[in-house]
Amino acid sequence: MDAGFSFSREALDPAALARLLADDSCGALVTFDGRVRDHNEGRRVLRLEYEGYEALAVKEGGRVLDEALARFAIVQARCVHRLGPLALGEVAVWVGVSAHHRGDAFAACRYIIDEVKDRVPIWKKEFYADGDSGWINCEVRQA
Amino acid sequence: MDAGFSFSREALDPAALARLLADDSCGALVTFDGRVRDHNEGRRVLRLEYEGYEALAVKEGGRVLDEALARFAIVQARCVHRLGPLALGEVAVWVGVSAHHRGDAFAACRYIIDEVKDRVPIWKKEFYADGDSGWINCEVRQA
Amino acid sequence: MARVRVEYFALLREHTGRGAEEVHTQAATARALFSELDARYGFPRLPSLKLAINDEFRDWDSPVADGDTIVFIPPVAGG
Amino acid sequence: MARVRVEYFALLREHTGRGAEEVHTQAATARALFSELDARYGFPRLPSLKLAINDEFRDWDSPVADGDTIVFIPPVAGG
Repeated sequence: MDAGFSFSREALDPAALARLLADDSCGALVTFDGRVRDHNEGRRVLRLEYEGYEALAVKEGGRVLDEALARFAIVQARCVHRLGPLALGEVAVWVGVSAHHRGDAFAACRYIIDEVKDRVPIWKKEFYADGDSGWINCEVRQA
Repeated sequence: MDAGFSFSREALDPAALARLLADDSCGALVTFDGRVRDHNEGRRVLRLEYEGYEALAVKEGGRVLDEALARFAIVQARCVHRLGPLALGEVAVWVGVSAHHRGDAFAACRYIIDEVKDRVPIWKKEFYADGDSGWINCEVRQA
Repeated sequence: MARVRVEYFALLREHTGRGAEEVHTQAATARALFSELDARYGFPRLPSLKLAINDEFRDWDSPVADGDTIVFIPPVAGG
Repeated sequence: MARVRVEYFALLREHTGRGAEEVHTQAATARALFSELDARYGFPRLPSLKLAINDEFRDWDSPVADGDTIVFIPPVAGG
């Protein structure tokens, strides 16, 4: 498993990922799992698919992690995002941060997931119970 | 495993604990592992021991979790603390919070660990490389 | 006349029915290239659209050169 | 005269050499009970000390009654 930001087409193993961040100097490990929810904006979700522009996403995800390492007093940070079809309850994205102290670990973990969601070219298509489907954030809202 | 706050005299299994919080309605799981560090205030730590006033600690820890459930829009929260001797790198305390959205999961997880450290009657004795040992926070500082 | 590779992701991939194509274009900028392709495909309206050239984010006034790989980036939704 | 159980944790346990003891006391309050025991043991100075009676936090002016369990709580350090 490479450090930094990476993609996986198979189920994530948060425990194995967390072990990669363990270090006897670190008192704090904060992790975030983003899971596939059974609903979104009132619609029942059955499954979803992630698609990534991998070449740019890995670069941009790596920049997010570098920024976190520069801004916060943390030791290691890692983010893995799933691609392809996912079932309800599966872990879609995992972020882990180790640090000497918990304040920086919490702040950096939050920073990373916020920036990844905002900047990294990954798209999510949800499939609903009513047979409809849609690419999230790509609908033009009616005024 | 009981919900809420509990103690363990054996190694914690964060993956198994996290599974207890999984729920298809929850998009976010934030966890905190507090680990035994190899240093504290410039001294090299070899191992440590935790002692708890269990009857009151379980009540007070449970109140912390209830407060988190009341203050934040979260679904489940759990905290387990080790007792007895621990080696470097072992997980001393684990907090996990599931929620529909990540903001509340992060805030609640941070709240729980901060309050547990501040209020729950648990004591830590560190054993140092120089042969000395001490109960943390119990030294009277010289002015 | 430049020969560029255009890659499509997510709903643009579904709309065009292809993941990538080679395009011969007179367009001097990415914006002009997008207009050309929009005239051909009638792209869906999006709340926002970003651009990458050769796997880096670029602005829409960037020049398009022979051999470039161009990606139009719909709003992202990781996590 | 009340008969109470006093429990000791962490450095108070080490200092007294016991985890608990039965104490016969004339003390009306927890504060007075602590002073009695401090006179016997010479407790170490602590940055702060809290009190529990019957497994609940109480203030130092709380009365001490026959059958109570009393715990003096040194500064905590979980996590």
